[in-house]
Amino acid sequence: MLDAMGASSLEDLLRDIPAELRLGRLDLPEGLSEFETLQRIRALAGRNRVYEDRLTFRGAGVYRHFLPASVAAVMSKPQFATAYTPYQPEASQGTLQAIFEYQTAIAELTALDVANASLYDGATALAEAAVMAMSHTGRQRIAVAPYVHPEYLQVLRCYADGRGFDIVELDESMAIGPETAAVAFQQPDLLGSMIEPAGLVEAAHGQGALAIACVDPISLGMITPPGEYDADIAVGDGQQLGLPPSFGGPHLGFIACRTSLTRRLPGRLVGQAWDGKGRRGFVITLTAREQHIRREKATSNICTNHSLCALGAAVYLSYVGPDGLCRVAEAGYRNAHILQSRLTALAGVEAIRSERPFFSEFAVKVPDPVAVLERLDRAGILGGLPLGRWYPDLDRALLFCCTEVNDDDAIDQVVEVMSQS
Amino acid sequence: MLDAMGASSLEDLLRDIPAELRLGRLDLPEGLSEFETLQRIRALAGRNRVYEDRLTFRGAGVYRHFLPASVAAVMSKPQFATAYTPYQPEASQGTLQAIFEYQTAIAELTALDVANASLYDGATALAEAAVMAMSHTGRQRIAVAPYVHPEYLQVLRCYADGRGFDIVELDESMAIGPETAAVAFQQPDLLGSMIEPAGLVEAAHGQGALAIACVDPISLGMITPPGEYDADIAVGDGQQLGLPPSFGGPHLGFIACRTSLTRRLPGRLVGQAWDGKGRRGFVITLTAREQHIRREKATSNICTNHSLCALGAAVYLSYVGPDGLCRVAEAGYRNAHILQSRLTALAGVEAIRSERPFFSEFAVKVPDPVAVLERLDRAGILGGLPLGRWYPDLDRALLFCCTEVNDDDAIDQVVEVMSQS
Amino acid sequence: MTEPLIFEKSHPHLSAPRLPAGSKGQGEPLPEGLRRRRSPRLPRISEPELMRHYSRLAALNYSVSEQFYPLGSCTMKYNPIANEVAAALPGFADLHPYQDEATVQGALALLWELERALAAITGVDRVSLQPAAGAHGEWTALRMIQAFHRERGEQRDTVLVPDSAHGTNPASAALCGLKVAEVRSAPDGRIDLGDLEAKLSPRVAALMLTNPNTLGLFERDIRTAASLVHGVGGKLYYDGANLNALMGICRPGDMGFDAVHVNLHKTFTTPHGGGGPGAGPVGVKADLVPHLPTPTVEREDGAFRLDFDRPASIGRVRTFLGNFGVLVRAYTYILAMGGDGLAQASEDAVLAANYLRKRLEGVLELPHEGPCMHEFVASARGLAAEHGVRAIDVAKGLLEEGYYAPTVYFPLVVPEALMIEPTETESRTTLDAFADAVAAVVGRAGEDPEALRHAPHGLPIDRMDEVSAARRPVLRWLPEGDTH
Amino acid sequence: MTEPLIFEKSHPHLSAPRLPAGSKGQGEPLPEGLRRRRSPRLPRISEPELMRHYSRLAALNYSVSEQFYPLGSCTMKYNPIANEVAAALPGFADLHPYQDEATVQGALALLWELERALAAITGVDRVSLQPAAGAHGEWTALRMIQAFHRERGEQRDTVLVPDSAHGTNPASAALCGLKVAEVRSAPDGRIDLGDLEAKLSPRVAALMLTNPNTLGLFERDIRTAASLVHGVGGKLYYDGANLNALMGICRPGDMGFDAVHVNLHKTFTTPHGGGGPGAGPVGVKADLVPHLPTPTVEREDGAFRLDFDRPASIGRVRTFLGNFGVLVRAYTYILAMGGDGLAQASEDAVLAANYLRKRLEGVLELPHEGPCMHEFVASARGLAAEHGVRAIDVAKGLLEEGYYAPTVYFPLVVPEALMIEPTETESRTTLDAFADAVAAVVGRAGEDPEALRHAPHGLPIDRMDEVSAARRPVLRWLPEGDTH
Ligand SMILES: Cc1ncc(COP(=O)(O)O)c(C=O)c1O
Ligand SMILES: Cc1ncc(COP(=O)(O)O)c(C=O)c1O
Repeated sequence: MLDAMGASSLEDLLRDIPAELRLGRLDLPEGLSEFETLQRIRALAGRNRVYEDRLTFRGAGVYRHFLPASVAAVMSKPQFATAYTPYQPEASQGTLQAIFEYQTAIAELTALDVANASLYDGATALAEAAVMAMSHTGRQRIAVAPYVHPEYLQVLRCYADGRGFDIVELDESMAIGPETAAVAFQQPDLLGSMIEPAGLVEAAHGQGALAIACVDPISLGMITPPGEYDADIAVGDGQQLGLPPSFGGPHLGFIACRTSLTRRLPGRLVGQAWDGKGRRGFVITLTAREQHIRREKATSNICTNHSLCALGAAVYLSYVGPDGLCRVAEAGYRNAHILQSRLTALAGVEAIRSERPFFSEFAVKVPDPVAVLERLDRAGILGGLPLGRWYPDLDRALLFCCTEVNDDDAIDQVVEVMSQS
Repeated sequence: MLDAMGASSLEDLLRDIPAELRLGRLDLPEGLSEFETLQRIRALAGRNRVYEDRLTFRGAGVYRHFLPASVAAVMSKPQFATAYTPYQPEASQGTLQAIFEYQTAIAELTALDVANASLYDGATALAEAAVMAMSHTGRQRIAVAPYVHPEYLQVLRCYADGRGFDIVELDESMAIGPETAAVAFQQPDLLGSMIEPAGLVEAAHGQGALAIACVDPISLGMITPPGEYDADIAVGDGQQLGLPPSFGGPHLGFIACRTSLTRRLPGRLVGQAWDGKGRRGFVITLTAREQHIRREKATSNICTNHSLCALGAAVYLSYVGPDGLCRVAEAGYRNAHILQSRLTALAGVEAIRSERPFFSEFAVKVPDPVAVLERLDRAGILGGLPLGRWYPDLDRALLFCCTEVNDDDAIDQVVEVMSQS
Repeated sequence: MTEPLIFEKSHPHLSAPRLPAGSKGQGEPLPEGLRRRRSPRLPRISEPELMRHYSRLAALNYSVSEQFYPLGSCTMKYNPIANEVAAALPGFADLHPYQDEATVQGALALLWELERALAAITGVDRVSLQPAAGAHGEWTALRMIQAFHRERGEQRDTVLVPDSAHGTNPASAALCGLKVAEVRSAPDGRIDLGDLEAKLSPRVAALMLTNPNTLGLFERDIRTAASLVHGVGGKLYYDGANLNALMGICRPGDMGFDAVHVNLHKTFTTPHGGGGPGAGPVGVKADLVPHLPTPTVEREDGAFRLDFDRPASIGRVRTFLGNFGVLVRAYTYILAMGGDGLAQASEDAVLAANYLRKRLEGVLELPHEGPCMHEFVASARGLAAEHGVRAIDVAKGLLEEGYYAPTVYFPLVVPEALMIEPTETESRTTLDAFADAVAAVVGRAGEDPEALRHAPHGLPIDRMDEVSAARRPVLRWLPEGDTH
Repeated sequence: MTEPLIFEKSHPHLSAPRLPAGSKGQGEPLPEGLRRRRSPRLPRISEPELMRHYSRLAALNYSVSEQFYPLGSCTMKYNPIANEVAAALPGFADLHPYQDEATVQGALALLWELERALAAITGVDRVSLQPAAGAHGEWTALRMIQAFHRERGEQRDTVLVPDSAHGTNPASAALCGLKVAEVRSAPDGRIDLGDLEAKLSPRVAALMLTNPNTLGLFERDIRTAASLVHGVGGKLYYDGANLNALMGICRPGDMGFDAVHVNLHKTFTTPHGGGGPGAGPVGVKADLVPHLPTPTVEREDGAFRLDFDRPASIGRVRTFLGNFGVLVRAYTYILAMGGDGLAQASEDAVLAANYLRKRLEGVLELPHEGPCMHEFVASARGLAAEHGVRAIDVAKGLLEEGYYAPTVYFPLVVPEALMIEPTETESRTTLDAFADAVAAVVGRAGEDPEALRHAPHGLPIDRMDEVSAARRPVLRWLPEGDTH
């Protein structure tokens, strides 16, 4: 090729790079065959402990669920996986239609009007919702209800620190005022408890603030969705919709809102369009919100989002369908309630906040969480998450989680181990 | 649907089935969700012991090799995996071209003129070759050289018993006569030894018989192929060309021959053709040999063959290319020779047939094969195959196999364990 | 849209990919004279180009993953993804067939359980999972029947085969060195009992039959046929290609069949792979059990073992234990469906076929009275006579409409046959759309038959000149200017 | 060729698939008032139909798996299959992020090793793997720079961004509450040092730059620019979208950059997924290290642990440890390529771009002098003036020829820009064929500009009416007749 272009050498093509910048040698080992590469990678994978689905009782943001094989099969189709953002609609209808379908499914789940094409994760979705609320209201304060996932809160703070807005934590006194841009809450909250969102929403709206609901998408198969209690924006993490835990990512953040907020949404939006022959198709639309058009005036800086994960979520929701989703939610609910009542019947295990209804997670106090977890671990069980990592006052609490993949045997095993204290 | 077709019930549609034949209930458990199904299946898989590639030293027909990830990726493409035999060429060019390319690759490997679209496995390929030879020569006897794979011989006998032909085993006296339809031999033979095919071929041709070579396709990257020593038909098993061991199948049988024998080939053949617009394409051709046209006069009864495996083999051969194939063969050869010389240097380990060159398998005698294998097993090593299962006189022999996936460490480990006797 | 051959994309100077190199030690050199003289002309191509080549080839195929595939007799139903997940598990895919039995108990258990499930479905006593496909199963069964007769010292050299039978049936008989005598179909499409009786004799080794037959009709008189054949000492062999009509409804074993093959790549959703691999397990009644291929899987005290000590066995029909990966897929399907699901599948298959048949009444000629079972055969005889549009032209017209074609010109007893099998995994929406497409093609036959005779257009290629292709066959690529 | 929406294929009476049901016990009922009132209108569809739907949708996409995808700035190189195998290993895919550190040593080791590899490639001291994409990385880096300045009590509210920069750069600055000042490009396409100097002040927090810049040109004066910015106390931020030109050739860290983001979904072959997920690790020099997001991965006595105790950290930029599955893919690629392979890749990328650029000389306007690095920008200005054929029309013409389109109208500094990045994984054959296709399209611009303005035809759809789509946006399906 060099010949064909009349260049004497590769060096010739690199002549714009000052000599003092040229690197002698990249300080990395030599390349490997695919076989050796995967041998190395498998060795790393082999140094991790994988708990069986049914014996996993830990959630707190990432959950073991039944992952229909069809989800991975669709996500791994090269025509989806190796396409870029669908800039050219004529050559990208596959991605565009799939995202349009995803947007529809999320709007249905949340009972809101419109959803975007995806964000990075639940936490950044919450942060983006806060930014939306601030632009919409022209106010600078976000009030956050108790027991929002601590990592979500940390991310929200990081966005707030940069952009310059306040985060206040709502205590019982409900400090919502005319400077509040939005009230944000998590339903069910981190401890698995179901809060009463209607009151928060009303309080927010009473002050001209928006209400942001951070929700568990599986729970929405069964429990009241944000649109039904009048929230303005719903966000959440989509990992539960068919995506493997994968040590925390990639998953996806979803965001949905009322029509009136559409033009404040961050990121891609896919809309319906028609061609000259009257054929329906789909395009990226309302781009005048986006960074490539609006640059510093954009609603967000997001460009690459989590499109393939959104595809996976859409496949999952279509696989289970409305009744299936409800059954998944109910199975987790049932399992959790059975486990909770059996555990709290054990000597030394104390219910926490037992006055509140909960969905599929619940916290219990035990005399020695470390010892309990060790015993569970020896039985192959990933027990509840020690909450002391975030809440010093809950340093004896474990947050247990159930989903549809835990079964009676697994529940028996947990109870058995925990009764041996 | 019943309504739409004016049937009163499903029973109505089943009315041709005599009542006494109707089954009350199928005696099988109720169906399971995909999750539970795979849980059951995984439990079965979990009850098998998988040896690491590098620690596998057993072959004898099925080998651990480096399997390029691209092979499985292509084979799992639904457009290949879920198509039928390519009866309609306009809608099947993918399969047809891939098979045409496979045929070319096999012809090149064997240095013969033409290869078919695949057969079930190496053993049935050998039997089909014998049938070809009988039809071609009008003779009823197949002479088989020593140390052809015993299972191949058993399959050949099963075909012979039905169709009514004789199998004679060639001893040193070379009993090839005017009633011999073909001489069949394996190169390298079951013990891994390289035989001298030229003499056998000459002897066969001298009596008007055909010469059938049963070959190891990896070895052909390096050693003389059947076409170069004038064999008429080459057969073999394609597992080594990118397919996983899979407890013995599905793999594929390949068969190649001289042009003069083309019309005696069993099974599908894909040929080049042209459409009205002058575009090149591919079609199933020379079907006048096949069962669906010729019925009892067909060259074989085969219909469904091993098309997807042939596709996999073609991908493998394209991935490694000619130099890569040679390097794979050389690595196996080198490993085996190093291991053999180190093992036979150990006290109590005796070389077998050390006068013969060998390729990548070799047999050694040990005082107590069962004990040796147990010790190897405890070190995670799948040791050589005990040959006593087939050859009473070799009841202390183990057939070791090396491929490119064994490395110095693995070889050291085997030697280490075997020196502890 | 065509794609160059991979050989035409080869870069002569491209080096091989990085490969595992094995020992770093020095081995012996290959002795003189053993090295191949000419390197095989395999392509030299990078992984990116390799993958793109096959991605593009894949896009040239119709497949059941994208198109309705109403190919009669082929049961092109949906292939569940879970099957693929199962077969790829390292605990199966990485097993060596000669591992010690103690290390493969899960695999043997799977074979044992699958054998029992297939026996329950077909109504036989034991099943061999060794045969690699339907035809292989046919031949295996005939070999067992042959062994049975031989053991009794009987000279039976004839196999009866209906004129509507699949080509593999007579071919399998011939491969056993047996003669084939054809039994006529009666006008209602079923076996002509009179002709059957006429052809019976003590030389008859077996009658090969599929039920429902290749016309999709249930052989009502199967019990009579069975006792006639049994009466002369012959055996009944069941071609299982059409089992998808019957699961949980009735069983070949109960009809009087002595040997039964099953196509796992049809009824049991293992992917057809563009022509295999499949698997053709053979089930037999007790008196044929001693002749089953070696080895069988046996359970003793909860452990599984292979039994090689079977003196009356016909021996081996292939290496190792059959197409294990295919067997894993089929068993996964059976577990997921369960007895209830399999019965539902067959009922739905019959329903779908009858629905589609009804939709095509008046569109195509339906030479036999319904109801049909899981498939039916239409005829383009009228179109051929009136417009010169033959079955193949209808088939090509359907390709243009985005459907794979029905099986054409089979069975041989129906002129201009179009054999249609929708399967239970297609929705009514799809069946309706397909029926409309057939009607549209038939309409075109009247309006512009010439165009249809040159269909399809718009596919990757048009109709191929198959006659020239067979006359001067080019069965492999050769480099430009090279003749060898 | 279009496919109905999955909602339009829903069968109202189809029941849900079998699903794991959990405990067989009776739990408590959901308290009154918590149950959702209206069931979400998700589709009810069988697995076969589901899979066919997505198979058909997939077939409507162009992707690098089937088409050359010369999308400038996007580095659409081949995505090795091995990456996918690696990420799917249960030892990675099934890990919970809150498992005890002792049970995830392999995962932490991988993160640790990947961090070191990226640091070696970019020439920085530490790397955070947390950011989820390039833009997220930009913002993370700016947040760190902001923290750095704040810690020193400095009031720096301005970020300098070249006029050729990607839109995410100013948008990320804005999301940090920083003002954006644009720096002009000089006529040679590189940053105008005079304008840079003019805009420098003690309020400057950072200069954001990519090198090679978005015109594919190496910023020769980068060291001067760096010392100018450093001179006023500002930091230099490197947008890593164009790193594919430089691996093993030179390093942003050596050029004077203080913070560097890397797009694993570009340079490091993780698939782009139709718009993500990607990963945008950020590397920094020592003085920014205290501000890295929490947690970092540390090694102590051969064991790996997460360090949450980082008082000067900006905190978290997302949950857990980043897009771990993407990180696994990237590290797999790095291991396979090695130092030698990565350097070769960048060299080949530069070679391919220059070769293609050469081939397009005289075909398209090339406003800047070469050599280019891994990409270059052409202009359709002439075609627009002469024939009214704009960059978008050329792009659509290329779609018709079976290629994805170059990036159009970016960077903004080139009118009618066509930004072309071939990558190292394309063969010369492909580059030649593409160059011919461009020439053909340009030829058509002269012969029949009107047709080109309506291109493409023959794709699943023609040009869409995007203006109406934005005016009355329909962003979700609703059932017939339903308005909510
Ligand atoms: C009726 C019938 N019998 C036998 C066969 C042969 O089965 P196989 O192709 O699996 O060998 C077929 C396959 O098409 C068939 O339709
Ligand atoms: C130059 C440049 N900078 C930044 C980005 C943003 O990266 P991402 O899409 O990963 O957020 C891109 C992506 O297109 C780019 O090309």
